[in-house]
Amino acid sequence: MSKRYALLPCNGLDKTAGCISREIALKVEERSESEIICPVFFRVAEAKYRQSTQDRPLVVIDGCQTRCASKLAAEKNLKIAEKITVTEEAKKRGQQIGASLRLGSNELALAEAIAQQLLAEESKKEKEVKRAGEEVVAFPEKYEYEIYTKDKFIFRVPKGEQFFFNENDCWAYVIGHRARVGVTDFVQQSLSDIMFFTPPTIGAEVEQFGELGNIESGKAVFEIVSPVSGKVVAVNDELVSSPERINDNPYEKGWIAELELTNFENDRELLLDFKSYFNILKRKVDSFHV
Amino acid sequence: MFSKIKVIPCSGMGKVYGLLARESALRVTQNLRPQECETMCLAYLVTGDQEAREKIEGKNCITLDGCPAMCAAKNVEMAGGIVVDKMKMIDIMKEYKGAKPGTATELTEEGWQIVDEIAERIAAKVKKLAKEEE
Amino acid sequence: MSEDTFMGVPREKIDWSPRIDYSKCNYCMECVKFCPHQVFEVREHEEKKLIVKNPQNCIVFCRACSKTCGPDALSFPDKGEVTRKIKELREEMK
Amino acid sequence: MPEGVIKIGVVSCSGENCLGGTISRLATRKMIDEIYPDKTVTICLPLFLAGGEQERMFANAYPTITVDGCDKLCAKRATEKYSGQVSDALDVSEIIGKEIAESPALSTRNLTDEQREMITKVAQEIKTKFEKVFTDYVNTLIKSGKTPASGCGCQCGG
Repeated sequence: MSKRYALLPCNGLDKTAGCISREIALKVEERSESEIICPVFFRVAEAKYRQSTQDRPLVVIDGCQTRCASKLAAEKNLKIAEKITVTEEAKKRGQQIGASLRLGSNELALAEAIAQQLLAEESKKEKEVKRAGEEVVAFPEKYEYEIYTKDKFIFRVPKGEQFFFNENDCWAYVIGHRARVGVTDFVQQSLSDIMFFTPPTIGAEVEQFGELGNIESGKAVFEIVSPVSGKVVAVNDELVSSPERINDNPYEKGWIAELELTNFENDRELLLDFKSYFNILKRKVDSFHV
Repeated sequence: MFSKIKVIPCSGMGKVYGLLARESALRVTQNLRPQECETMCLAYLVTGDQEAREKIEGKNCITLDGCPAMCAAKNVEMAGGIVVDKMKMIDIMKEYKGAKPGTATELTEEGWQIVDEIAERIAAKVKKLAKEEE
Repeated sequence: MSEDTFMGVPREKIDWSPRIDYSKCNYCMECVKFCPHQVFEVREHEEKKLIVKNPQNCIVFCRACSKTCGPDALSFPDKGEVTRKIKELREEMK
Repeated sequence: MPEGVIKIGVVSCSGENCLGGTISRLATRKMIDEIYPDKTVTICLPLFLAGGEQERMFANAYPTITVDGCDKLCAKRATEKYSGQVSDALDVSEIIGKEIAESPALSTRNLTDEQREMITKVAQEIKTKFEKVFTDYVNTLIKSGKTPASGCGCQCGG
């Protein structure tokens, strides 16, 4: 089956990694029915790409951590299906990126490897999504909370034996082999109005304390630290266009992702129950100046 | 008879986004389009006074809200104003990623520049609405 | 205090803080402005104008500053390794 | 409320109608940013209607001082109508004069030195009211047998 992606490379012309992002997009485009979105033209003429971004899964290719392409996608409320950061891919593969803006053989090989990965990936991902759909686990829509307040700020912590927390203020609600994961009120209150949500990739394997995307406000970026290890099987897509749901309630409509657990018995050792986390939260709140 | 379009910002006491809303409103109503629009005090609408309601009932309004609480849009609707456009500063700020506009008390240079740009956008909307009403 | 221990382990025993790659750092100081925990320090008059002054202040598993780094000069230890280390330390303390 | 910390609410009008409002807002901010940052808390007035139960409880949770720019007294009236009794209220037009207060609202970009002085003066008036409300509140707490704030209230343990 031929792939049909909408490819959004950062096309960073002043950095080698940016030049690689463009090279990857070219390679994928040549060998599939994908379409490249020019980030520069996209800014001035959004309509040209509307069809393409609506019909096809969007692959965002960032050169470096500045993540210009991801930011552009978030700004335009586009749903990201897959995200690649060249510097991270290089690190994963143990490859160095040279300083010259003209790509050498190393850089071209890296681009080739990443392009091949993208070309091979879609079918695998489709399978994941299907599998995720088959095993629907119903998470509750409402939880009970214990409340701690400071000034006019209210910090809720959900009660119940199925809730687990880490010291990075993220929670997991576990049903069987599935967990729903999110951030706590402490994160949401300290960030204030959340403006951007970068989701984790569906199908990605995450270690305990690995990254599950990030959220960002005018104040700061927060990396979502997964309390559990597992495979990402669902993402709360609504948050891409309405990240304020995390501010409204980070446990109910503001959940982040769902994981199929791979080693929960092991993960548990380093997790906190409601009572222990509530104590930690109180301490954090008391020493926190808004 | 043509009545001026109301450009109503939220109270914006708590966050910089509110101050951006207020300053943008002042800029449009006092400098850019004073003939076609005017502002109105949201606090007065909140009191529920008959006189305040009369000023706004059935009038075209553009509301400027700082945060997702949408105080201006909600209160103007409750008072009977017609909200033709709800602008949300926090959404606009997504286009200025990483910008440091200042605090609820004071804007930075960058903040003022954003105010000017937002005010231009509002002015364009006011111009269009005023034309339609004529 | 929560600052002194992480997951029940003394914070100073956990090796988690940013590493600066000085061949890439352009001293834009975005990380300094960003981090609220005074992990970094600016040294105006020295060759290395930026150092990791208080590694203990860094929140374990937080890598947020590296996301503000345009030249990608900040890196962190491997999370898996650190997790294993924390587990070991917890064992020892039992 | 965490034990040991007493906060007083200071609520300003929106201040879009006149200069008095501009000054009311800025004096309130001065109180919150500079004069008593650890002992004050504020809320946007329209949240009494646009927000939820949490916001409407404001004047019950904190002894509240309202600050109004003109004699319409929107902040005072709206707070009492939707939230609760206010402990004290201030009308900026009584301090800077009705005529000046009712001149057009200003952008903070165009404030004159003279207007900045008015802000300082109004902030001082709020401060005076604040101190009285604060003391009265502490005394009521003592009378009702509750322990009021101990130490400096800055959570340093002092």
